[in-house]
Amino acid sequence: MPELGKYAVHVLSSYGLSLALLVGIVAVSLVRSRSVKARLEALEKQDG
Amino acid sequence: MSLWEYANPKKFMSFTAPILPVVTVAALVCLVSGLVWGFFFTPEDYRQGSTVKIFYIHVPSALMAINAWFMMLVASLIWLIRRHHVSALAAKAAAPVGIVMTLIALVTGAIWGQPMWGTWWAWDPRLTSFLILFLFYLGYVALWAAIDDPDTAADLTSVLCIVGSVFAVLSRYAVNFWNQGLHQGASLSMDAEENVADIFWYPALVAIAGFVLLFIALVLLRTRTEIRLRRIRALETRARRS
Amino acid sequence: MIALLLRDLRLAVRAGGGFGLGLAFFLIVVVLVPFGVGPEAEILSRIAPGILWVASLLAALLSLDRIFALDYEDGALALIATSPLPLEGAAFVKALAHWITTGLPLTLAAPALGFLLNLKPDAYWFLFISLALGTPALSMIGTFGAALTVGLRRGGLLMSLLVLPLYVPTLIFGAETVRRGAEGLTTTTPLVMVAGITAGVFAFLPFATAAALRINLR
Amino acid sequence: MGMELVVTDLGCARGGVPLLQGVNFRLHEGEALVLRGANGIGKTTLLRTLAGLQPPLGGTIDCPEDQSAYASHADGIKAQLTVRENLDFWASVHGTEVHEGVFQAFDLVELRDRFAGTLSAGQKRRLGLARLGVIGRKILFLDEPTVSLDRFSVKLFADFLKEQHLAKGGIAVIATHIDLGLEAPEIDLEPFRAAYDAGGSSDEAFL
Repeated sequence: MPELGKYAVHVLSSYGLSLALLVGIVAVSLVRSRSVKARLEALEKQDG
Repeated sequence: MSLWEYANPKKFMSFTAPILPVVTVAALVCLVSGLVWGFFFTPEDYRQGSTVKIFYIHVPSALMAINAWFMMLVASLIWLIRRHHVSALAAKAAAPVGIVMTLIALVTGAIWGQPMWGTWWAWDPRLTSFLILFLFYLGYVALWAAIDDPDTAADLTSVLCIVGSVFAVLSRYAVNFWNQGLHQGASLSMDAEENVADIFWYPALVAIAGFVLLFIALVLLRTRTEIRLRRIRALETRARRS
Repeated sequence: MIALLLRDLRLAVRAGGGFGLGLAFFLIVVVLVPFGVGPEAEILSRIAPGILWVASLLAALLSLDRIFALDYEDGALALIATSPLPLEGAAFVKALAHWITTGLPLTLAAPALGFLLNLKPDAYWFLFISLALGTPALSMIGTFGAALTVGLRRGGLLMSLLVLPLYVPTLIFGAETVRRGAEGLTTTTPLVMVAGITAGVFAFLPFATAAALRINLR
Repeated sequence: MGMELVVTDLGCARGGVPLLQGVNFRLHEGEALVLRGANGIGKTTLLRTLAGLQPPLGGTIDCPEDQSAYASHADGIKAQLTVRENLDFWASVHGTEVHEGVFQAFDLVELRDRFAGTLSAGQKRRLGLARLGVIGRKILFLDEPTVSLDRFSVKLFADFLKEQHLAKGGIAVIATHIDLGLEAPEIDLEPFRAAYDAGGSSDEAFL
């Protein structure tokens, strides 16, 4: 672990928050994509 | 096969299906390597100490926040002129990603500036302009949500995006005028790299590539979802009418 | 075009409380501030330019969603769209009517309210000038926002969210003009910017407003 | 060859869903056309497309520039203005004058200075139709003009249409359920109903 000195809180918090936000948007997008894909396949099966 | 062929939703779906995983992997590789390299293997900056490491997230996200809006502007123009559904849906898909990028830029910018400014939020012109950009994004997403008919929604949001872009640029300079800069200046503007030594530079480029690729992957994923949603709506309408 | 302007002004006077509504709201906001901020003259006089400008912003915003909503519901908008009156002209006239009923009285009354906030003596002139040049832009931008959200459910709330960010440049330069005027500094740059924004807004936004109206009338 | 309205192979949609397609008709001066068809088939949508309020899905509309007017259920009357002020407004927007005859033609003489808000539904309807008499437009697109009108007023309107409008070379396309006593040809829109998978809908690209 690199020596972060007195600003360790700053660096870790900004990295942590940013990664959390990134993981958040990725997760939301993936979940939404999967549920919509399932809905579409169900509709197409029923339709087809 | 001209570029406009890919504006056809079905072709777009088949074309992007193989691309999405590739872009996603590339994004992860660049992101991880860029951030790890920047976080672990760069010396401290003699003035700012370790906070300079925040640079590897703040600059890429700030760049993406602005370019996301620019991409939405281009997509809106394409929709208004060529009436290609995919570009309208791509703009709709990109907005939330733009919001996240703006939030990251705001958070990291505020934290990075705390030691210098002594407060967790300072009305620094560059940070404030991201706050304003955040408001523009909110308005854009809210307008999409408020309209049922997809075509009307695409038209109105495109008009808002075009008008909003002019005012965003205007606000950028108004904010500058309003509070003389506290910020470190364009720490990575392509031409003036005066205050960032080379060794900081390379990981930053990799991190930027990572953010750009991540943005593209997310937009492709979300656009495909939007296209599927439209297809569901179309199938349901047709079923109801037949 | 003039007919539409006269009709709107007559309607505003007869139905919408006319000139008083925006003015009353402006007065209330300005009077409320000292209760919130405290009566120290020193503080009030420093924030007076900002308060007066933000209050005029909110007063303009208040009466915006009625601009097109009434005409949309009773079908007048569709009839205007099919009349020889171009929608761009109608948009311009609607903004002008809104300015006359809210922006103008605001500009005239603001200096009087400056006293409540202990505004510095030499700032009054700049307050008047900046509002006179800036409030028309508020009306035109607001008219664009109203056109975007006409016919939408909860359009009024959404419109405020869309319009307020667009107000930022005018607010910054307007308030800055008054602040510099108060300190006796040169105010040419911000004042020129306020006027420039208003000119630009009236040159371009009628077309965007008309486009939004056509889309919503479809 | 006088002014005429020519509609060729017109298609129109509502909310991105095609309603009608392949509509053809030609109207010369002095001719009217009555649209018949079940509710929701697209009479209003067709009239709005003809009036230019919405773009057609397909086909062409040859209509003389700035000569058409549209009138629908919502007649754009302002309650806070008097009957005269309402008519004056529309007259000045169209650059015409409000001549005395209009008040007689629509039995509004004694209502002249009454606020429109105080009028009954039928009176308000007559005021809405009086607008057509004032603006002097040659081609009228009328959507259910006689709704909430009593028999006497219907006759009033039919007379206006025949003598003031058609006789003077006007053209009218009217969607209505009642017989206006015009010998105008009728067109049933049923055969022009768009097939449920008709092309051109905004969803087409996604199906």
